[in-house]
Amino acid sequence: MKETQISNSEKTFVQKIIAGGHRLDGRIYSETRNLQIAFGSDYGSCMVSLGETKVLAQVSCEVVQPKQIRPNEGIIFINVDISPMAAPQFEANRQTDHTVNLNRLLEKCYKDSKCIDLESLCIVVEEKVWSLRVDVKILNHEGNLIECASIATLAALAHFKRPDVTRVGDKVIIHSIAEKDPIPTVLYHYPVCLTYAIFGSDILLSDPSYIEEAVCMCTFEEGSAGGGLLVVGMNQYKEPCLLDLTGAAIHNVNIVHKAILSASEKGKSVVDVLKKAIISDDTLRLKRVKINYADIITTEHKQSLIKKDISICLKNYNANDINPESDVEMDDDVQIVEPSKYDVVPTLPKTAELKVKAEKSAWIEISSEEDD
Amino acid sequence: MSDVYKVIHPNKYFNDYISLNVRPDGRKFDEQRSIKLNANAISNADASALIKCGNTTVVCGITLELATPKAEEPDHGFLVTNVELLPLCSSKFKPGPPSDYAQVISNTVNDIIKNSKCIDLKDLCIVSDKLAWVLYCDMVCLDNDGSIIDACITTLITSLKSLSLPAVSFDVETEEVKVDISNKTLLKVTGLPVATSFAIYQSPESNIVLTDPTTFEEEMCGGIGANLIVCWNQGLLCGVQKYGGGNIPTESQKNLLQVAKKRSKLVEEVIETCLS
Amino acid sequence: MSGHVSIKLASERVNPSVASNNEIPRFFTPGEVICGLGDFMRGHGTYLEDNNIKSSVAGVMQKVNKLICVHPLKSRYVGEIGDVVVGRVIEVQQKRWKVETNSRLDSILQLSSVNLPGGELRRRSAEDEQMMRQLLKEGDLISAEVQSIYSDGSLSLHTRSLKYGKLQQGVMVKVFPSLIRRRKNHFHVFSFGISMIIGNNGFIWISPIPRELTNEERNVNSDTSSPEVSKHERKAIARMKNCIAALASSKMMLDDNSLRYAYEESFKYLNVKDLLDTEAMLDVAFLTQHRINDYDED
Amino acid sequence: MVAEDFKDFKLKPMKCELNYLSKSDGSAILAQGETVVLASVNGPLDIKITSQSMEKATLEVLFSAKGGKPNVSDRFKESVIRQTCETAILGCLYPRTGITVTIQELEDFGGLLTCAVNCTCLALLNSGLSMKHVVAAVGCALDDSGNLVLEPTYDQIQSAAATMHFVFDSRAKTLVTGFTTGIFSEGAYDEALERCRAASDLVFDFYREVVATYCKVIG
Amino acid sequence: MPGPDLLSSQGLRLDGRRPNELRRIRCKLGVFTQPDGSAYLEQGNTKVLAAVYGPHQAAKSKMSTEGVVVNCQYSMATFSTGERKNRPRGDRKSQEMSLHLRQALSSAIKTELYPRSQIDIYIEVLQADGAAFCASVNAATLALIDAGVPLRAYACACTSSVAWRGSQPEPLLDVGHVEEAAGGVCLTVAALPSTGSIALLEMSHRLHMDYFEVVISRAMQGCRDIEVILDKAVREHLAEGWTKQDIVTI
Repeated sequence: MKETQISNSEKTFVQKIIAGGHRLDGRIYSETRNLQIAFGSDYGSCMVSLGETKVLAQVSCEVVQPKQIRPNEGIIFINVDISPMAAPQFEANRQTDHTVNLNRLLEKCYKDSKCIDLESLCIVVEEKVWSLRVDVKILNHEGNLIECASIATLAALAHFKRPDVTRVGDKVIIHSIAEKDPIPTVLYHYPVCLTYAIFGSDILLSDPSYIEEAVCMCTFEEGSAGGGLLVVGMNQYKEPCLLDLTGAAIHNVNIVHKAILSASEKGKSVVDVLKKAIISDDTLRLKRVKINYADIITTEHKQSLIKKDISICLKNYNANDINPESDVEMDDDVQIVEPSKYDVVPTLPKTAELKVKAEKSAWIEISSEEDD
Repeated sequence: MSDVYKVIHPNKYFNDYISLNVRPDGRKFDEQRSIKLNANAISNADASALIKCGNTTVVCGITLELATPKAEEPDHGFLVTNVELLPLCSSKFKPGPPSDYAQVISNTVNDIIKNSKCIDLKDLCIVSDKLAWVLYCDMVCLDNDGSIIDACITTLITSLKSLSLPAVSFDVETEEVKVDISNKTLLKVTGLPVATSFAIYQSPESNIVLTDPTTFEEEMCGGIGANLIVCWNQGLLCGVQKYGGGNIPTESQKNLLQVAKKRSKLVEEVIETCLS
Repeated sequence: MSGHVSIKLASERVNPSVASNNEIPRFFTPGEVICGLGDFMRGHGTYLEDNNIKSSVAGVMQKVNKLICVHPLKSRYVGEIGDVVVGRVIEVQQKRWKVETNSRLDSILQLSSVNLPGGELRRRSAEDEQMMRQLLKEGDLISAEVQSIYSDGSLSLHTRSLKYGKLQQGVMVKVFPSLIRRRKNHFHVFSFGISMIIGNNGFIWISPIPRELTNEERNVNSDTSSPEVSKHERKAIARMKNCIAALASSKMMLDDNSLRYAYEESFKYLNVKDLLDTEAMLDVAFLTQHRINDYDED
Repeated sequence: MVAEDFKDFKLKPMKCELNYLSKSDGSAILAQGETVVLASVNGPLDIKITSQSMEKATLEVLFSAKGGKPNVSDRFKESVIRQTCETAILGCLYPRTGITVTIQELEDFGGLLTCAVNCTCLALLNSGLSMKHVVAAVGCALDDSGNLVLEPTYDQIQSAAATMHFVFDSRAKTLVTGFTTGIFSEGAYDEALERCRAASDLVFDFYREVVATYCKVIG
Repeated sequence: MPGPDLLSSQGLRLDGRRPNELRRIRCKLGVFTQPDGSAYLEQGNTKVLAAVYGPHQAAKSKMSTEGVVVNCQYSMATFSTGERKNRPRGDRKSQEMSLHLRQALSSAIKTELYPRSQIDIYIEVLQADGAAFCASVNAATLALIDAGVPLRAYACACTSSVAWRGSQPEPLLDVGHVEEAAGGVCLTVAALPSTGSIALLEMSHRLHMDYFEVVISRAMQGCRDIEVILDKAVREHLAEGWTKQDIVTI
């Protein structure tokens, strides 16, 4: 399905109310939507929702041979998948400009900014290193995918723990989580991508929704300045580490400074929320509380239903008890059966044929009439 | 004349036959096609077999290779099965990477072999964590006329049963591998899984089950994916699979299993005769 | 193989420019302010920003009364009504052909703007619609005139004159459209045995002079078989083609005069293929420029 | 039959939320015990001409595992769910359109495929597509000692001699889809089939209650 | 934070440039006859070819009634980097570069003039020695001018980084390959210098926000310098190719 274009009336309406200092959902310019982080039962699995935008991230690891240029560094691979689940206009298994852009932004934010201690992922130099794979799945696209996906990626990476290994001679033993406590990944800093929608020459909207994104990317009537999306990657030390601009050109450098200033505040608060979530998750896990995505479904939501104990009274059955008897039955069956109407004939050496016995083919005549 | 009828009104054409209690190729509903099985059809391969079930023709070749076992399972060898549906066997297949359909067939064949536990992967290991056999079992469909999974399983099992592994000596110190081709031992194959396909035709009155369907019959019954596949392994079931399609009438359920069981006995006999 | 091979270093490349007698004018580059808005009107190649007219292409400015335009050195063909163009049919559609004319959008030739066989005025029937492909099919070359320009900038062509229509035998040469000098007449017949259509869109068609056919011959040979082209004619066509290439590489304006001069000057080189040499090309262009200058002075 | 005592079986606790995703035409998140699946349905909508069918809607099913590279077993799951749903959806009402079902695994503690089938069915209900009947999937395992276990847990599956999964339709409770792993006797198969058929009633009841809650919210 | 010394004690960079010095830029317009416009550009040892086709009829699937469709393809020759590049185009990085090129050039091209049309811009990096993307933007601008495509202004791109002189930041202009590999911050700005607007911003590695100001202004200065160089080249090209045309000039 093609992406539905935004209607002209929506466009002008949104432009007008934004110029008037309001937003469609009642937020102020610098306000973000509600951020929620939920963790799954595995380490390195999390679902982040930013308003209605939902992203699932999962980190998995395996032992591989390192790249020749960097023999003592682990490998990190980020893969973003936008399936039709996110919104109907996306096609499955297709690399679109959108996917490529999102993927590259995350790679730049987490791979190129060197926030992960790759050297700690090395097991044996030039032979064995850990390769981390982050799978980011977009579940629902209600605008600002980048911010949501980046928080999900960071949360998954920070939450992830890899199995411990010990080296015995030239052998490497990978311990399961039950055997030895897994090891968390070392992160030097926590960068997050924050999106700003630029309207006109000096309005910056934090965390734009789907419609705001669409409106600001539209071409404006001639004369008035077009808008764009500015993505700022910012860590908790107020260091920008990624910048990306899509849409029309920025006319005023100040807007970039304004965005960076705002991002430095927001970046820190997001990282704080994230760290808190991880700590509380860790303490729960220490208390052997089972964490599961099933917890997302709560009775607080009006459209959810929870059934605890569903029991059914059924006949008990044990195969061993009945087997001998049923075997006998079956044997009886076999004996009753009339002799097989098929013949097995060895024709050539190493060849066998299964044929219908000649006298059994009375019906063939009927069908041959039909065929003619 | 009947050919034209078949093309223009395939549903009606088929229904006409079914209402007369006969199938377009003259078989009864529960009758199977004749089978021709030949072992060692391809001498290059380490083991091979060719089967013709009616028009469906599948050839299976096994090639042996040595490899290092996976770190997680150091004393397991590998059994790699792959079904190839080339464009030559049916107009429905296009050249290029395997289609979803071919992947599903491969997966089903692989599952049946795994479930039947007829090969113990530990038998394929030579030295733990160092050396193990890899059995590449490639099944190529030459002519696709229905019930392809049955044919695949039978060729595969026949090939496996005729496969013998050469003796291998492994020097732990030098890691040198010596293969002695003159000294071969037969691979241990326990059990003998035989798959039987059924197509379920939803006629206006009731659902009719057809044994060993042809491609045309499969199409009339909702595509190959909708087949019921029953797999017997020497008196025990090792797989009953059915994905969508017509519903099985509860009363014929039991009967179906018996038909499959009888057929499995016959096929077993065919395989034994072929290999003896 | 005993061919003539010439290998040159990149640094020894021949500079193809030919000094002309006029001075270098004032150039404008994109984003440059031309003048304040005043009461000027902005034309092609300019735009308005901050109450200034700015250039949007690199080239020279032209002022016609209050209209200010900037003409780039080269660009795609921008059609004007009445232009003669040579084009290639790329698609046969319902009641119209799509024609490639080096313009930024495909040009359109309506079924209603062609002369149907026989030439007499008659109603276009449904049969004619089905016959369209017999008239002109994909890949055919045609000469036509720009009839009108649609609002989106694509050109509507017509061939309702005997001089336009399908082209039969000959060679097409492509040059940048800005090198074509606008003339009253773009159909030329040269005394040395070739006829040319210098399309305003930069497509130049060179063909042998069509022999006058008697009516009977026309009926017999009607577009099924084409008359044979003599070797002499073929040579002349090839020479003219090389002359065009020579002038175009030196960025000289093309019209019947400059081409005739170039053709005549090119006889300095006896073999046609000698003209492929860069030095020879420059030489021909240079000599041609001289003759033009002489002519201008007269 | 010799051992004829009755016993209470427990189905895993089920939790469900409809309309979990705002952009899809229908969506559901379903937890059966610790196994959690999210499904979304989009359609019927316009699709490429090449994949259009004149007779019925083209059903496309995508299964996405939690992480790692896509592999053959994902294709297999897609094929199972597609075949199953095709029997349930009245596709002939929507010719020349496409219906896309996307399934995301969230947690797998056994019975992933049955949970996915049930979740898809709920998402289809939520999307408002016309259906012939609904379907319910139930799985059971045969443990080492020959006991049948309904809705086995992760550990039970690991140690089971065989597992069997069945999908039934809601009208006649006939078998729509079935698949098994491991080796088992004919008797065990028949018994498991009947057992699961009985248990499927509970799943259908759950569907009814979910839709009832949903209707209350919608008004 | 400071990596290896990018500045010598005399305040010179690894390749002997001053911090605010660009590498030598050499360029030529109209290098090919087939495309509507083409250009070759050298920035230090980074060598780039650009070709422009169009505006021509847009493919039906892409056609837009709002303006011209800008289609870019960025490709790096297999021999352009130290290690052989296996996929010259189509990998994620090249695809990203293609997207960025489009982003940088779309704001310069007067797209609204040509609805239903398409402009194809092909870039081939022959040798990559740092700032290949910037060289590509600059070359593409020249090729567009050669093709006579109306532009708002020159689109110029430049990179800047930062080195430390004691604790004082010293922004570096036009980052070379060695400096890029040293792992400092690298800010790429594509701007329309004559209007002062920024068409593209890109950044890798991290930098404290306090120093951002100086680095971006150095990059903007670089863009302005490049515009002067490009403008000179365009004027030379015009003078060379100028012959008497039908146009009355003033």
